[in-house]
Amino acid sequence: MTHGSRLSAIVPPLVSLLVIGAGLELALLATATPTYLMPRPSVVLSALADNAGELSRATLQTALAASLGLVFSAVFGGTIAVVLSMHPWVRRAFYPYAVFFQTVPVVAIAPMLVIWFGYGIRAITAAAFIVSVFPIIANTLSGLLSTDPALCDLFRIYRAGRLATLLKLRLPSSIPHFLTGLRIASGLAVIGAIVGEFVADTYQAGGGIGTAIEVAIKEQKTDKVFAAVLMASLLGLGFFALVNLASFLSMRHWHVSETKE
Amino acid sequence: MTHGSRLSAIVPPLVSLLVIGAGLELALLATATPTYLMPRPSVVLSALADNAGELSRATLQTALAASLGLVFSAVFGGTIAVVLSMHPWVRRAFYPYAVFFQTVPVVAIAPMLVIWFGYGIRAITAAAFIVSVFPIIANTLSGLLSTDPALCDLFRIYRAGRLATLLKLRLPSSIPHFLTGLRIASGLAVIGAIVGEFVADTYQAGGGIGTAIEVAIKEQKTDKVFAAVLMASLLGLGFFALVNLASFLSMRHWHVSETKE
Amino acid sequence: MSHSPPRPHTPESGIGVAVSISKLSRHFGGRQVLADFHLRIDAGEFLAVLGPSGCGKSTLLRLIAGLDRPDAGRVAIDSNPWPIAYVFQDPSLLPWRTVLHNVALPLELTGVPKEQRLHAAAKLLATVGLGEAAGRFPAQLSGGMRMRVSLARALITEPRLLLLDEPFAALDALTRQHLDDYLQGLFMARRMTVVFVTHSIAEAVFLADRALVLSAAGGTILTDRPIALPRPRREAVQTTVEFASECAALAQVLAQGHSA
Amino acid sequence: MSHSPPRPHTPESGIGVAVSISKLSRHFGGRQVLADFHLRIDAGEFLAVLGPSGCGKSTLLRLIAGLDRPDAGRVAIDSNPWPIAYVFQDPSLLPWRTVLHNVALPLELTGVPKEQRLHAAAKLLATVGLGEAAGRFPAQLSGGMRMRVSLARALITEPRLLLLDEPFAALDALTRQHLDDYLQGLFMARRMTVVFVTHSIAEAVFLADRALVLSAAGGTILTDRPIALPRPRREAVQTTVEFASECAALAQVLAQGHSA
Amino acid sequence: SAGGDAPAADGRTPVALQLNWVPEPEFGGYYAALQIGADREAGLSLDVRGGGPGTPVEQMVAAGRIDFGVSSADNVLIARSRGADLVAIYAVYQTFPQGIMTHSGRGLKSLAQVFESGTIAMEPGTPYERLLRQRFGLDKVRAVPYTNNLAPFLHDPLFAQQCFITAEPIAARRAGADPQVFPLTDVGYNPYAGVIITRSKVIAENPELVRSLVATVRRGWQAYLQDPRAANAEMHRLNPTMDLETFAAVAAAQEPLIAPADPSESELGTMRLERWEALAAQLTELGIIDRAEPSNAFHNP
Ligand SMILES: Nc1ncnc2c1ncn2[C@@H]1O[C@H](COP(=O)(O)OP(=O)(O)OP(=O)(O)O)[C@@H](O)[C@H]1O
Ligand SMILES: Nc1ncnc2c1ncn2[C@@H]1O[C@H](COP(=O)(O)OP(=O)(O)OP(=O)(O)O)[C@@H](O)[C@H]1O
Ligand SMILES: [Mg+2]
Ligand SMILES: [Mg+2]
Repeated sequence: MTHGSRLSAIVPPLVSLLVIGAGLELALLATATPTYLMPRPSVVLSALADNAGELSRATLQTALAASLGLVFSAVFGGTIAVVLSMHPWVRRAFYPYAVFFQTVPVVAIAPMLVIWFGYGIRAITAAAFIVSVFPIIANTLSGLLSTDPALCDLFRIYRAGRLATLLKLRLPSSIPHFLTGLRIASGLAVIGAIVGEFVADTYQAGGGIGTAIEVAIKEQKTDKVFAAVLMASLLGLGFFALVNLASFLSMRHWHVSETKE
Repeated sequence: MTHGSRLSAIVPPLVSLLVIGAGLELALLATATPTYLMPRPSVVLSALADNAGELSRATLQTALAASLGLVFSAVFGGTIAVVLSMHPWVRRAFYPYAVFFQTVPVVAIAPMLVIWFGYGIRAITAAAFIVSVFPIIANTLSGLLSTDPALCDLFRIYRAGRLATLLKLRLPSSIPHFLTGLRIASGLAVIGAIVGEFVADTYQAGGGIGTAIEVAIKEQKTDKVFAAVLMASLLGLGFFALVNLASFLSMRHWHVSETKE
Repeated sequence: MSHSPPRPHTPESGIGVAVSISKLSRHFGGRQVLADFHLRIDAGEFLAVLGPSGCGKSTLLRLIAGLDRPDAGRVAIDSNPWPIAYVFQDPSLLPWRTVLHNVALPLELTGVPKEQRLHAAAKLLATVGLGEAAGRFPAQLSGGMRMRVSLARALITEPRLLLLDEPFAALDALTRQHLDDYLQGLFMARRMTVVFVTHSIAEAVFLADRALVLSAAGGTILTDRPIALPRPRREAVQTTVEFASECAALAQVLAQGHSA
Repeated sequence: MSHSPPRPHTPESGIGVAVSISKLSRHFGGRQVLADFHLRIDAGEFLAVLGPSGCGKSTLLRLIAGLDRPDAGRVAIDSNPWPIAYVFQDPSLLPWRTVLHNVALPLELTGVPKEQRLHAAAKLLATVGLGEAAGRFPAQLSGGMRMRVSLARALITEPRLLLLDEPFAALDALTRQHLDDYLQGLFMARRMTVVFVTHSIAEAVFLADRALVLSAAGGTILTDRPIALPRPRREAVQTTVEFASECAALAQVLAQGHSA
Repeated sequence: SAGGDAPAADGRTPVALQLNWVPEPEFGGYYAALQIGADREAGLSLDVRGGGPGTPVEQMVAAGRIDFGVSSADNVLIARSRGADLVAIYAVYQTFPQGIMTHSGRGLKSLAQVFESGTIAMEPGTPYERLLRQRFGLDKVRAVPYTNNLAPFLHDPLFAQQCFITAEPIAARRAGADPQVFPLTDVGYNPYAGVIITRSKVIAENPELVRSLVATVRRGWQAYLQDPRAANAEMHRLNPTMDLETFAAVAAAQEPLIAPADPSESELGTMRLERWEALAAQLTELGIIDRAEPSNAFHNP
């Protein structure tokens, strides 16, 4: 990132937002698409404004569970990847279970979630975790397995223990992969929290984005559904931007993907 | 993979399966956990046997949609990553929309899915695609952006066009990243197809795994829910194994992650 | 190692291009690597560049090749220099291609039919002593072998401007001498323009029409010395007094550049 | 470049370890790189290894270091060789660490306190002429600078067994001479065991107690020749007749090894 | 007609009906109609399409992707207020089949008491959830989503949940619980359910088709009410997850809900304006819709 980059970071997305938004608005107007099928951006925005209080409260609630889930994913996913990286046999024996976690629909294990974790934020966090952990595992693992063999040799020469090799070599060199995993996981944590809310939200005093979506679907308020989805996306984008910032800060000196821009 | 590796590829997962399966069985027996919460592995297996015909038909149906979705994800995700890799501005302008796609719950856009793609396999494939495309984009993009700058210089020296550089340099060097994305996407395509079936399956004479899960949940047949989830996992594992095979075949000569084992 | 006989020597019809560098500046962070650098390289000239480690030789080559942009000044190349070839200081091979396909890459990029380019690559590989390694992947080569693959790749296009960044540093004396001879033969046959970065004074004197010595700091040209020895220079020239005196002269400037 | 004075010279109390290699074989695919290889390196001996590119020098070093497993035979090292140090043919620096922290890495791995190890690293960096580059990242260095960082890193642990794979190939003659001198000083002070792969015959004769020439094929030892020149050898020794005749003898064997 | 249905070979008019769940007793009449050939006799070729939990039936019908689907009266009024042109033409359940199920061990006497302690699982956003929330408040209970799954109910004696009064209590009892059911009609919420919907355009352009379909469906339901066994067997074949015993039990349980609420009403499936008006008033009062013309929302062909 060079000087004056703040502007160039803001302008392109704004321009594309305006162009795509306006294009969509016109297209939907031209085809006279009814709001109950797909609301125009302007309608979604006014729904967003009308429900600003409710939706921002919902977003905060979902944000909490999603970010907790994401943190757990980062920590446990990273740890699991480290364990899996230790030996091909460990990988063959246990990697398949990670796939199991990835392919299980949250509704199928909803009772277990709520009975083990209780209704509310804990179960929702667990859902966010389950949905978002696999990309962290897969990416970190592939990073750990791609460590430059010459550098591994160096550490072997100095009889670096497993832990030292891990901390000072394998983990740093898998940072780019880990961050890509985190980028994917950040959106998945949001969707995981939303799906978790579908099955475990305590909504007596409002609820999260998931509940807001459910309610809006039941009330057939498509504009509000999209407004809630938009909030979810903004949340995902927020996480995404944080990961990009972490990526820039941790790799600006040494990794092509950050030094080239 | 060395000679005799076939055995060593099979033994560890089998051993871990037996150990974990037996452990789970005993633990659930010991705690007298009711089947409606979590059925014992033996109960799940017998449910699997009892419903073998129905579940295998359901699995085939889901497999078709999931694999189509996965192929679309690979093709379009790869293409989108290529487009995004072209310039930081393109990335800033359009990467956020990929995040939008990732964070939108399938139920929220169910009407659009069904109305645009029709009921059945097309809408389900679309759901599998939407859910699984982001990891491909994120990983391939990070691979494309990590191309060795020395090799880029080489191609610049020879005035290689954008296309040639893409085909002969950037894409090959991002294969490991793409495959990691595909590994993540393979499980997500399965879950995407399942969620797609929740909203768009045409249940005529049996549906996909998603419908089987929903129906079994409603009928309080937890053992069958888990049997169906198991089939989904096996499907995910099948895709996963295919990706691993592709990874081995394409990188066995030159990439550490495949040459080391 | 076989020396395939290059085309007959016709100096006036050389393929080389002239390069004029004027007021060139390049800095990294606070370090001024090149400042107000002037240099003219004639068409069909063989220029050797010497200088202490880190003085800016590679930077200069990258600027000439257009791989790096100067902060000020410019590099002008008379007429179309294409194809340029560049042997980087690191071999930079595509790890997923065999040696043969790595060497054939430049021809592949210019659309030469497969059979033809693989044939050319195989011939060049034999020339650099790697005929048997054609089917191996870069990871299966020794350091010196990789450098030779990189050299073969550079030579496959018959470049008009050839930039070489210590191409023989990783090679033993004999292999090096063979390749020096081969390069000289090629040069005499084609009269391309060559910029040759080396740390070996003897090699510079053996090969070049002119040798440049850069200073450690600021990329100043300490000396710009024509090497008047007649071509073809045979291995034996290295034992002559003229050769020794050229070497001594350059060594002296280098020593002085080091302390600068 | 400053030469920090090494500890006083006590040859009998050297820290070097003896290495015995017997019946060592290593092949890659169908290529037998080393076959039934025998070699004994005495404690505190400086062994130079010469040989054509691709003959198996790096492979031998890796086997001695235990980084590669032989197909047959063994490498026995008397007493605990630790710390070993190895300068790889490629610099192999950690890209996310500054030069200073790269050099300090071996001490970090052995638990030396931060201040102490950074101090030692800074001193060594100054010795290899990179005092000013301490805060840079590897990607910001020239090729020769990277090799010097790698050398500094190897020397920071006071190794008992020092394996060097063409450490000075990317350096200009003067820097090279300075480092040769420094290495000799270090060797005389510590009497570690050194295995030094080089392509420079002169460098081998200048530094080594004994020089080995390997053949192009099969890793046979063509000659195993003690270099009897007295230490300390000064730069001037290179102009003596004894030096020249040692060089000539090795050159001749090398030439013969090439055709083998 | 939507769905791209080609006329059947024997000249019958193809017509598709989109369900919102897989074959179950709540759809028994449609399968019975097929079995007795009621569609054939009416000149139709009926295609009954199973659905899933998220099937967007209202939107599909409104958008013209399909002409007929299964919904409920409250959804019709809501959809109409959002601009969708939906009209109900037949109502299977004359009495609203949903309620709140609790454990009878709690000794609760009324719906009001359900909302005084424990946990209540409902689908948030449904009209009756709104109604109960407005009537009783959710401040003393924990409100959680209903996910079709009985496990939390079985696990927690203080758990209450919404239910199809024909289905879940049977399953709960079979799982060893002793459920107690408060029908939502207790609080005066009684919209038509199992309602067949179409667009007014279809009615205007093809009144004969609508009439034939309603006749077919009515004959099917009559047959199913008389003897559900054959249709149950067929549905069990299609949906083996539900066993025959359950089919029979649910069919029996739903019978009184399907029978005309008003004895003066002779025919199955007929709807009355007062009921629609009452519903419209309720929904408007709840703030779910802001306007309604209930007379346009249904059509008895
Ligand atoms: N990308 C970069 N960022 C910062 N500094 C750089 C960069 N590239 C080169 N430098 C600095 O520029 C100077 C010249 O580097 P260059 O690679 O041109 O040296 P060189 O003469 O080729 O040395 P060597 O003989 O060791 O290869 C060095 O001090 C180096 O640290
Ligand atoms: N991993 C490997 N796989 C296959 N072949 C290999 C491998 N490593 C080395 N070789 C082969 O072994 C031979 C010896 O390699 P080595 O690196 O030891 O040579 P060297 O003497 O160090 O050469 P140089 O002076 O060029 O560095 C070469 O022919 C090389 O191709
Ligand atoms: Mg350089
Ligand atoms: Mg080597």
